[in-house]
Amino acid sequence: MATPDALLVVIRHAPHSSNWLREGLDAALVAAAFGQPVHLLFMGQGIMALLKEQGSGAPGQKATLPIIDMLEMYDIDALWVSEEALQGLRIRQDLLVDGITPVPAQEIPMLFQQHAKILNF
Amino acid sequence: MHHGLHYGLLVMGAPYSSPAPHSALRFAHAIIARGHKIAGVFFYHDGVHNGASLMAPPQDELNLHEAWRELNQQHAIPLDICIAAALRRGLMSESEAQRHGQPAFNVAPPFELTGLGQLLDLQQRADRFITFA
Amino acid sequence: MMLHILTKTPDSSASIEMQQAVGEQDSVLLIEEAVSAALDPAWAVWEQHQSRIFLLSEDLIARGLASIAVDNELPMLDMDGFVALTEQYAKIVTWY
Amino acid sequence: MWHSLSSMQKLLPGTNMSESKIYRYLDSQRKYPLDPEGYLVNQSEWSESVAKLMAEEEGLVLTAEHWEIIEVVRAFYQRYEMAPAMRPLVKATKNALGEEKGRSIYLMQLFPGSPAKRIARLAGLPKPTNCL
Repeated sequence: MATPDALLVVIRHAPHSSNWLREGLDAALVAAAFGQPVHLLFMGQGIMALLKEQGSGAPGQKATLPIIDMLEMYDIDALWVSEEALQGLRIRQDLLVDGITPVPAQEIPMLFQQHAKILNF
Repeated sequence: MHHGLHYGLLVMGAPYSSPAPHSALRFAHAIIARGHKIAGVFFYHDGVHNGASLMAPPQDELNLHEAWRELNQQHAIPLDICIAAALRRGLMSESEAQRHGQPAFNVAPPFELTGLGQLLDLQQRADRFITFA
Repeated sequence: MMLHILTKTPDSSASIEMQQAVGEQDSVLLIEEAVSAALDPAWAVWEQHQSRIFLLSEDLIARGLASIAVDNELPMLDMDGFVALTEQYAKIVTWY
Repeated sequence: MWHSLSSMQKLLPGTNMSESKIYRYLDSQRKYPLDPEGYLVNQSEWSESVAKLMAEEEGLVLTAEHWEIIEVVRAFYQRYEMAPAMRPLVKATKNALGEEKGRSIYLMQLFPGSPAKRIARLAGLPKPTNCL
């Protein structure tokens, strides 16, 4: 599931609330562009970035969905969401883009243990 | 046993809006006092404002920009700022100002504008990597 | 085994997300706003990580919470102790 | 400390841009302003003839092989709203044009130097903003 040299990028902020989401994804893209394996874990409000019906951005802002769709072009294939957070936000998985793996609550600490490098946004 | 570790610091909080830069600076001095080294400080997100050379707090308050400069002068610690995060927020070095046709600049050495690759490199090189945000 | 640093209050989303990530062997350090946890010795995290959770004393003192932390017998570290704690953990994640 | 760039005052908007060393024009009729790094200032002005002019000043003659890559990059931007770095560029090329062309060596031969940046410029896309 996790390789020791992979970078885990944790996304915890929603689109259109701050720049944390975009700048977190930027870090993931740059790491991937340099050839580092990157895994993404979405927790809390960060899950909102995965809603498949997101429209284009609020006036003057870029949308997030194109970046989420682009991740596979950067070979970022591991997109995990916390099952607990999904339930907490009452979001059904079929509302999210394809290719998301839900992670049960008891396995979240394991993900953190398995990655030597973590960036938390 | 744990002496001579190399620390990397990531600062993402803005000066005077977030306590993060103060915490990071105090931590930096404590690292050095315990005999460790700081491999570098990287400023990202709102932390890029720490590099603003026009910062002018009242005289009886700590000038965070100056405090970072002193840390660099005393211990030769690199101070790197994410260039994309900085440009978005109106922070530019002299060469960036020239490239963008701007009449002034507000980032100067020892602060350096650089890519996110530097952040990833710092994380790889450091024995300990700590975020202040 | 890793160190989690929490900078926000116990009821913040950062705190809730941290609690989802903390493993059994991990330590927790409360700094900045998180030291207000000293006011609530019944906070679940105190129970769960009894011997491995610490408050940063200078952030407590600045906020007038140091004697409450002492009364509630909560463990404190100073800045030097903070560095010492990071010496023991190769991996450190900050929740903000 | 405030850093004044007196030598740059003449570059302020409203001053005579033609004297500036920063902005220049792609064409002799001065229709297409470029930014200091040679990217189009107005993306909407891009056309195939603009791309040809840009390539010409780089000493590049655009062949059918170049054009199909430029199309790949324009389609990438259309879909993802970002110009690709080298790695996704290779992948997108592979997806669109097959294994033979989806290799960095092939892209380097067509667009020597840094292909991702050069193609973004020729394709009329904004400068990649990634902190690369």
